Amino acid sequence: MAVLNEEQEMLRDMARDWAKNESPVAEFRKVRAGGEPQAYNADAYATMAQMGWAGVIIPEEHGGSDFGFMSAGLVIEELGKTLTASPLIATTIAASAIILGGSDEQKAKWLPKLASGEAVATLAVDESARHDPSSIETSVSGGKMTGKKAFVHEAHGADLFVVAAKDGLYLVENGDGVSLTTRKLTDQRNHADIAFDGAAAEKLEGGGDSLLEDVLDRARVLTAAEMLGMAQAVFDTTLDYLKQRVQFSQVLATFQALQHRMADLFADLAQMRSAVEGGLQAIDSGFGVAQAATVAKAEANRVLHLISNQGIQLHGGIGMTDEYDVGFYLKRARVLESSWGSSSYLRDRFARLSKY
Amino acid sequence: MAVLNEEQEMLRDMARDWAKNESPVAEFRKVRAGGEPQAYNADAYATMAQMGWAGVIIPEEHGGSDFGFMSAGLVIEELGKTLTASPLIATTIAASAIILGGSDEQKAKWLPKLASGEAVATLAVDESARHDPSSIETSVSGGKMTGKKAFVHEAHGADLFVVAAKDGLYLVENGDGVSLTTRKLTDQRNHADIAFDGAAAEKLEGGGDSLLEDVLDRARVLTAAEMLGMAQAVFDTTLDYLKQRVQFSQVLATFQALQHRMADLFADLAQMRSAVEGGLQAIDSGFGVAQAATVAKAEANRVLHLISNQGIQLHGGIGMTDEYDVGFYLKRARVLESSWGSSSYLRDRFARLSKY
Amino acid sequence: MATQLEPDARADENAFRTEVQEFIAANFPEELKNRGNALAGVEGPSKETPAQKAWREAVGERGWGTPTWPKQYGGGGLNKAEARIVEQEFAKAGAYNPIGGMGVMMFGPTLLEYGSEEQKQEHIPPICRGEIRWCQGYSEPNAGSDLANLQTFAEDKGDHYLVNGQKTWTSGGQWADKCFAIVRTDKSDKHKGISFMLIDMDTPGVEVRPITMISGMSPFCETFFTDVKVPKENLVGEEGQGWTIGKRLLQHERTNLSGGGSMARMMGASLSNIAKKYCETNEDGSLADPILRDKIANFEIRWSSFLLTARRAVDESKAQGGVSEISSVLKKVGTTLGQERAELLIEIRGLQGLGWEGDEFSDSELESVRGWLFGKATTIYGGSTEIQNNIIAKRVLGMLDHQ
Amino acid sequence: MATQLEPDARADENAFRTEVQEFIAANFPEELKNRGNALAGVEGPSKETPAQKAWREAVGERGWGTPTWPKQYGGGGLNKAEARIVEQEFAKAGAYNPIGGMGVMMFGPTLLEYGSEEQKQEHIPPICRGEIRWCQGYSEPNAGSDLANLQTFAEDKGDHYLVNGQKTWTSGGQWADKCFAIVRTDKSDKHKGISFMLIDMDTPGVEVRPITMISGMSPFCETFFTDVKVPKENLVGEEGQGWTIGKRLLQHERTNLSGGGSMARMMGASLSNIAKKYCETNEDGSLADPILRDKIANFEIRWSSFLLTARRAVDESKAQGGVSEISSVLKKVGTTLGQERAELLIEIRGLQGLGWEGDEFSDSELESVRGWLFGKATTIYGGSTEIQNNIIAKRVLGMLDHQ
Repeated sequence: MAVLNEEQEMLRDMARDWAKNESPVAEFRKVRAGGEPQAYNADAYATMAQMGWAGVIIPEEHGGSDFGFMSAGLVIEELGKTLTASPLIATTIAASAIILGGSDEQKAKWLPKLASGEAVATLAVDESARHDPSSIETSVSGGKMTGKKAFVHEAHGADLFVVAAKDGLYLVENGDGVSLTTRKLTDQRNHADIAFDGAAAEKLEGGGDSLLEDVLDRARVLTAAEMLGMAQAVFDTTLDYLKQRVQFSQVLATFQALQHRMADLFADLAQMRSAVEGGLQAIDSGFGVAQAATVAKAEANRVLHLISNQGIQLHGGIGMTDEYDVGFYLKRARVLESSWGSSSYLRDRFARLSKY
Repeated sequence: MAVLNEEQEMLRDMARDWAKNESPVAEFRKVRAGGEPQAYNADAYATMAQMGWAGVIIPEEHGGSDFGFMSAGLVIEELGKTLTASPLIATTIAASAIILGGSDEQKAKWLPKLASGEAVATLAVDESARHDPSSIETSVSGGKMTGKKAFVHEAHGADLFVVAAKDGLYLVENGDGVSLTTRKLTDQRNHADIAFDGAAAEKLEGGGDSLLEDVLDRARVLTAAEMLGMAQAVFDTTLDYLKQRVQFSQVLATFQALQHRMADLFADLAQMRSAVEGGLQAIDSGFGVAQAATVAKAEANRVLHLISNQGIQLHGGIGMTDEYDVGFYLKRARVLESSWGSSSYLRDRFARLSKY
Repeated sequence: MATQLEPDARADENAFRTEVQEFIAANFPEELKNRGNALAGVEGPSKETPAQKAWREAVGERGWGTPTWPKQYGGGGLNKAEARIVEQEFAKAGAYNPIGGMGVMMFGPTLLEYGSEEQKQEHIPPICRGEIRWCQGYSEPNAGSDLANLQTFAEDKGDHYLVNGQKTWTSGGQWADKCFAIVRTDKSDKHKGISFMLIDMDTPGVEVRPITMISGMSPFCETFFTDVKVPKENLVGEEGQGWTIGKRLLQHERTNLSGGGSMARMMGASLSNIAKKYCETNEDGSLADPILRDKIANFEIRWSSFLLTARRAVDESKAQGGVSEISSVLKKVGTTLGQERAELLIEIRGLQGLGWEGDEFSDSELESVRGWLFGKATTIYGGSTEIQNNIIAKRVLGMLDHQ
Repeated sequence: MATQLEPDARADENAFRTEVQEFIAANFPEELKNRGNALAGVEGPSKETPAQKAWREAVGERGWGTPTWPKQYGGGGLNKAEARIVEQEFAKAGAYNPIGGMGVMMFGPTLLEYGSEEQKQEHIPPICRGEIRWCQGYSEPNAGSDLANLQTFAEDKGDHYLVNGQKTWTSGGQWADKCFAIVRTDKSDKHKGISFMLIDMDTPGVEVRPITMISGMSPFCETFFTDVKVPKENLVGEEGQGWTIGKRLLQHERTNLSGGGSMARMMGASLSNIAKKYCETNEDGSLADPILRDKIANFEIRWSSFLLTARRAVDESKAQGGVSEISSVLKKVGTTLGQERAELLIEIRGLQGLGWEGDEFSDSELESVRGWLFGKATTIYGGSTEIQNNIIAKRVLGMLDHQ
């Protein structure tokens, strides 16, 4: 992985320990068993915020640590490994929108609350089952928003929505004129359609013409970081399994056909990690963000798709059971692959950015 | 392979023996060393015609055996196995155009000569480096043809060209107003660009609106039959090699990673054979020809691409040498893949035929 | 029984076709028209309606649910041409074959080959009538694809065996009446120590525990045997012949899992038609997204080849009088294409194609998601793709193992 | 030699940059501007023009063709920052590094590590000046990827060895002055019986025979050794140490074959730019064929990741002070992508991209075809992809062999 500074290593190690000890997949099983539409443990999120994770990209003056996206990605990757359900990514994306496009007042009002975990926020852009920021019908007139958003991540429990309307991004607080319909997807996480019917909306005036795409690029890269953690976890678990499981009086790991398949996946995983870390670093450096973010999410889609399928296949029958964790990764994988740009959407975007 | 009748089995066995004994790849090496643009052995073609192979699809009344396309495909497959260079496919395609679209006079004039090998013919459709029958500029006015054709197979030595003009297919005899420019491709076979400058042209009036596509479908399927022979030969040679070659004190065929790769290729080859034979049978039955021909060539493209590459890889260094035959298949493979429709052309056509 | 049609076969055929049509007219309840066999789903049996029961009994009476099985054991006694007529006429009338399950697909054909006269008399007729549900006692937790490594032990106690051990992946174990199982009767020889026997699921000591799958369904069970008494007459074939019989049964399974027909049924509507509903189309009805269109065509071309391959395997086997070597690729290719189709379906529907529950998703959308997940098992069970590759490489291609 | 820049490093850097610029201005012949190193091609050496010779001698004199090698053996004695400045300034001026070949890429670094003082004094300076061409005597006809199975035997004759045997795949053997070879000095031990020695190609008994490749080129030879006398002082390291030294050299080879830099150079112009020349474009300059465009983007995205991976491997190795585990995937991924690119190029150009000879094809088209064919070797030589997979599985992933 990327070469880290000391701060980053500490942050990563802390997240790794916490995820492993306090938030293994068993914790998500509890959330799932609870059946709440919010589908995350609010106490756990409070703890995460206390550890500073909700403020990693938020400037110090607004209560964050301003460690940047590479650091945020490290935490998210570790949480992805154990499928920790939380509004951390959603809130971080929303915070980035406010940082890029918000007025001083908007920043002062929201960023400290987001950093402390007091408030949860999420980004709502797409209006259909497919990512398509070019076809937005939601509109705002006289400070009132009207429109529908589809499959919004972490919508239940959110205090604030960052919403794409025809003419830009708006802040909409949960309350009058906002109604949610739960959409229970195969990952059994927190998704909802949202109808805005005259909800009070306040525009993010800054950030220029590219604000929406800039925020979406951050969504792509942070989502790719979660996917990276997932892919790494499936790879590691599968490798362990192959080293233990005996068939035909032989440890599976000694079968050359499986060795070569794992070598292929290892190479793909290396490519994915390079792409995701490249995306995070591009945001921090401010150079080539659009291209790097597109590459990051495209590679995340491609490789996690492969690894999540192979994880099941290589585990054999046991991987097909609900009792075993590997299927959870498969289900979450497809939801993330379909969010913020499918592979063919991203290839089209890459070509567009490269002017061909 | 398809279940054959007795006639077909005899024909296939005869072609197999002849190709193996009289026309191994060494014969093509001689042709190549000769360096003639015609790039086939005319004596060998005369022998093939004597054996009746040039008349397999030609009605008995015109000197053929009327055995049909399945039978023609069997012969072509065997010749493909040894990379036999000849104008057999080109002439068969051209004959099919005359059978489908020719007047009684045209049939009587040409078919017996084509069946006996006295005349050689070929189809000229495309005008650029890519197959695109929808953009033809060649035109005929007052019985004189003007236009250019690109990369025409077996053009050198052809007595007759079946040429696509804007308004249909025409017969053009080699002679005044016809000039050839050799295009030496990587397969080192017989290809040329042709310029028609007032050449006498006689229209094929029959066959209806779909004549050009019907003839192209025959070209696709017969080309796919050659590709099938090539793929089978590369597969068989590679399998033999793996069973003989020892590395790390182990016969290569005993390495599981290579076993599984060969199993994959075997499955692909089975798919290719089904598709190609399906195309041949469809032409003989007259049902679903366009769809079946598209599937045949698409699968031939896909699988021969794979097998020709894997043939080299699995042979290792020796496969990279000119002394060894496997590279010849690779070079011929790409030329045939690019003729009468690349994979993406054929997928587009399949979707169009299926109305989506 | 004639396997080739006689000269006057066509007349006989027409007469038989009329007979089938009359049977359907007389017995098939209109309300069941164009509905599938409610009992065939992996979810297990739903309750039979009176109409369903009547139809099952009528077909079972004739033996037409198992049309080519011998008449003396309750089968239809039909030749293949006649069996095809039954199938065709059922399809035309929108009727389904109400007789199915593992008894029909795997166990019946195997028992007809290896069972004693008494066993056939006892077990085949109820299968033909759809009265008895069978499950398969093969896999064990520590054996995986290495089936012969089984540990469940049947101790010889004179007039009966005492069976102890655990099976897993028992399809429909929770609803089954009987189980055909392979068990160890001799610990000293891996393959020759295996015997094939029949176990009543209500024998004391048999306990089943459904396994929840990633699709949320529980079509399989873990089955525990604790001092289960199995009468000696329930042994099929000789003691020690279980591996041979068991493998033969797997061939029937493989044929059924990979056969073009059943795969095609699994596939449902064409992808392009579904895509037209979910995605933008041009004025001429073609799909507006060229990339998706290309992917669908790429899939459908290979699927066409697969159907041709399946048909060719049958033709070749018939012509050669043995199993065609390409039969070995059918399971591998068919299951892989099936999985690919399920993934494409998600791509076509976007997030709408990933629904788990709720009214915002149609039944067909929800079923597709379960099918996508459950379909991941198709390359694992019935001989995983890796096992298929080993079989192809070693048996078909002659690539022998390192000694 | 400083490996970290001192506080006043930037000033030094600027001074050095000026020095390089002045050197280029004084020595680089305008006529060579933006032309590659004529000697670097796999086709073998073309004749040097006077300008090329002058430029080679000027760079060789400074040692800047091998910038980080020690000054006392003719290298540049530069630190990495300085070496990068040389590279940058050469690139800016359209100048090339005229020093190259196997001596620079593989043999030099290995000899610097394992050679005796005398050997370094003798062999390194001519490499730095580009005067001597080395070839590699490794592969043998019956060894393939199993290098250690070599048979060429060097018999101890007191003051010299007598070498007999055959090597193959000797790159540029027909043009080489000297050969670094691994040979067997002890038949009783597979690995410990191997020694590393240097052989003059004009020694009596050395015979080379070029191998024609499928690309039509002959960059490799078979090399036959018949009673070839090799002086004892040409042994590198100890007798029996050849496997260790030989493997170390292969690491240098692998780094060079897979390094992002050299791969990127191999790649040439971007596929999308080429496609714009050969294929229809829309008004906005985008490619009109959406499928081709999607394929190119799919390739270029993975190629971007590969460049990032190559950079990451360097960063990690530096930070860890050892070889990063992802270095193991570079060769495999880079060569596969290179082959994929060549295939895409054919798709872009259609039949125009498959020319073998003739004026109707541009030089670049013809070169691409040869490159496509020759590129098939990249997944075979220098440790085939299969060998790389074995290495990754066993050494990196710890998937051990069946015992």
